[in-house]
Amino acid sequence: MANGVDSPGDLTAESDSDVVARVYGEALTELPEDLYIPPDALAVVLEAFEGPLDLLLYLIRKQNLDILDIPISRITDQYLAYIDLMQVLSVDLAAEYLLMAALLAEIKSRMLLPKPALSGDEEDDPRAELVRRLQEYERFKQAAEDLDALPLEGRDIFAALADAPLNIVVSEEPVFGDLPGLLDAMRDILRRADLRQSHVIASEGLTLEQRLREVIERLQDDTLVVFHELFSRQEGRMGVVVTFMAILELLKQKMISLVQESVFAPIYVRRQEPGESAWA
Amino acid sequence: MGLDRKLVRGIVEGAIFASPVPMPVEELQQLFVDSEKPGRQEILRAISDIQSAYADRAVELIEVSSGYRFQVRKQFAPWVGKLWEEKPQRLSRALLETLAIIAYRQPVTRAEIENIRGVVVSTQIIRTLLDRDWIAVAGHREVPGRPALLATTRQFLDAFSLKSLAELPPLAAVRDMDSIARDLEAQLAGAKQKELPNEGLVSNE
Amino acid sequence: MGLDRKLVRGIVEGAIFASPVPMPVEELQQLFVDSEKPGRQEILRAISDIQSAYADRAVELIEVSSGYRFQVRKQFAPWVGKLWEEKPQRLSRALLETLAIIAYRQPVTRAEIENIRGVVVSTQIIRTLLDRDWIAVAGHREVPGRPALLATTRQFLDAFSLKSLAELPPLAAVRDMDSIARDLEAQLAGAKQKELPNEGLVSNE
Repeated sequence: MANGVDSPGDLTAESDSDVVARVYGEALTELPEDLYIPPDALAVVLEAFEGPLDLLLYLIRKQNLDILDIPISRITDQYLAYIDLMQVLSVDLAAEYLLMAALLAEIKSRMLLPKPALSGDEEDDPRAELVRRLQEYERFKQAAEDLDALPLEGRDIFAALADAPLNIVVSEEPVFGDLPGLLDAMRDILRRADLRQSHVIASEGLTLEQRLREVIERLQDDTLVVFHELFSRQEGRMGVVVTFMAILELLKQKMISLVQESVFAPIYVRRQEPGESAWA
Repeated sequence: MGLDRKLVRGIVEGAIFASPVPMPVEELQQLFVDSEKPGRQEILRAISDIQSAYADRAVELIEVSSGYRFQVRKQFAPWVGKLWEEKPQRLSRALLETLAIIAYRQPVTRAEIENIRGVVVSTQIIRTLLDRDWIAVAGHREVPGRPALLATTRQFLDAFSLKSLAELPPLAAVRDMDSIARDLEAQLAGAKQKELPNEGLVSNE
Repeated sequence: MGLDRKLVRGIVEGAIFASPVPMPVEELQQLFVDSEKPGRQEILRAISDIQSAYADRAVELIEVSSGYRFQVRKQFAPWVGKLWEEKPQRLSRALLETLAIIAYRQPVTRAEIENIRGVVVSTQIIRTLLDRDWIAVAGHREVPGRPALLATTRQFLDAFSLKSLAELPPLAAVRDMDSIARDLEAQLAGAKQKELPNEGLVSNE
């Protein structure tokens, strides 16, 4: 951070650069006039910027400055003042803001030199590149606003639908998805739900295919297995769910069947005999 | 009582068209803020106005058990029905996820589905599922707005070749995946040591 | 040929209402058996008839990218939107900017988006856009890492009521870079008036 860069001899700095320089480094009780933002709203406002380019554009537009003619020293000081305030306020500051601060400080210091150190490599002028990026960003910022002004389905307009006529003859063919597709979707959902709960689950190597094989192997000897014995607590909820889905899948494929003596009696799983109903 | 008759009519008309499920009169009233909320009679008059206005149109506003909905007139069924016959389109991921949540968590409101998926569930998806008769409105949750409770149907089971699973406890028991998982875990905690000492299944470390 | 104008109109009207997705003219034609299939012009005439008939109604028939759909007129949004009050659909600036860059610069990589915005694009935003089917992976750039090329979809155009990308609001022009370069040059302390090479300064538009 180019802390407290002074700019007495700056070519483009206006008189208010003193003000900014003085306030910069001070506590936020003394906001510079040209920051215009009530202190209590500051954190909110700063968080509303979409990045360093957005903040720079704001500083430039706020003072009705031409983007092509940025008084780099003044803007740099103000930018640094904002960065400082953000840090004082513990606003979570993205690295890009600091990179921009460094870039601005570098441009400023180069412009303070009496003459260019080197001649003949003006295309390296970092200010030109900055102006190009600002312009480019501004175009898309505007485009985003234009997009937001369009009538958006679900916000400004709503699809108007009518139900199918009664007694419609819908094809009997089950052309649509199948059970595995449904289970896949469910698996994803649960996985996501687990992520959101930041619930750590060791689920490496836990695939439905593997579990299908394991369940089949388990039933190889045509034994009757108590339903809940197919589940392993150590695998956590994910393991439980995958096993459960494996069972559903095997049921669907009629490779296993379930046996239960009465409604609340234990459920047993056994290998399915051809022609049997899945529920005995 | 601020709103004029034409505006109320337009709002009622638009809302019934936009809602994926039939709209009861009380829910139509809920769309208005208190100061302008029309009375039941006013809503019914709007519905009657709309029904007359659509006398010549291809859709009609009808009342079913859970409310009012627009429906394509039966005489167009031979043509409109082809929309479904001739489209073996793939089911979108969003639709499948929505369906899975309804299947495993039923009955469930749209807000609850959105909560699980983390994104807005489009009206089209709900409507597609309703059109296919894979889901149906099973009632309303008794909270403000009385949101519809969605559940799967027998046709859903058929479409997914789950016919025989209709009566299977597992599918119904998954109503709460969390609790079934917890229950199983609890059961296993006690049962595991004695019953499954060295079983191959458990050795998935 | 056999069907009279009124019947064709009713079928078109009913089918567009019943379809959960916008209907293109060709698909409307597919609803009819060959012997009675109306021509494209006939379908368009029916659509135009329907549009006039609904001039006074709360819904309108409009064309979007993937076909025709009925939608509730915007003026009723404040009330009808309450059907989904739990989740008002407000798009964040970050999402809108990302979407705008993809829309105007497609196909584009995530790194290119970040370059323009000057900040990292969150995975959540890309996921949300993909989940809504507003963007899709259109391929991969053949550079190390083969980054995904993102592009907008038909559903994006549909969602924003656009028929094509050409209907997007025009992107603001960039001012002449040669003159910008000269201005800057003139301001550099001690710099001599000299023509800047275009390379590196001129934007790619």
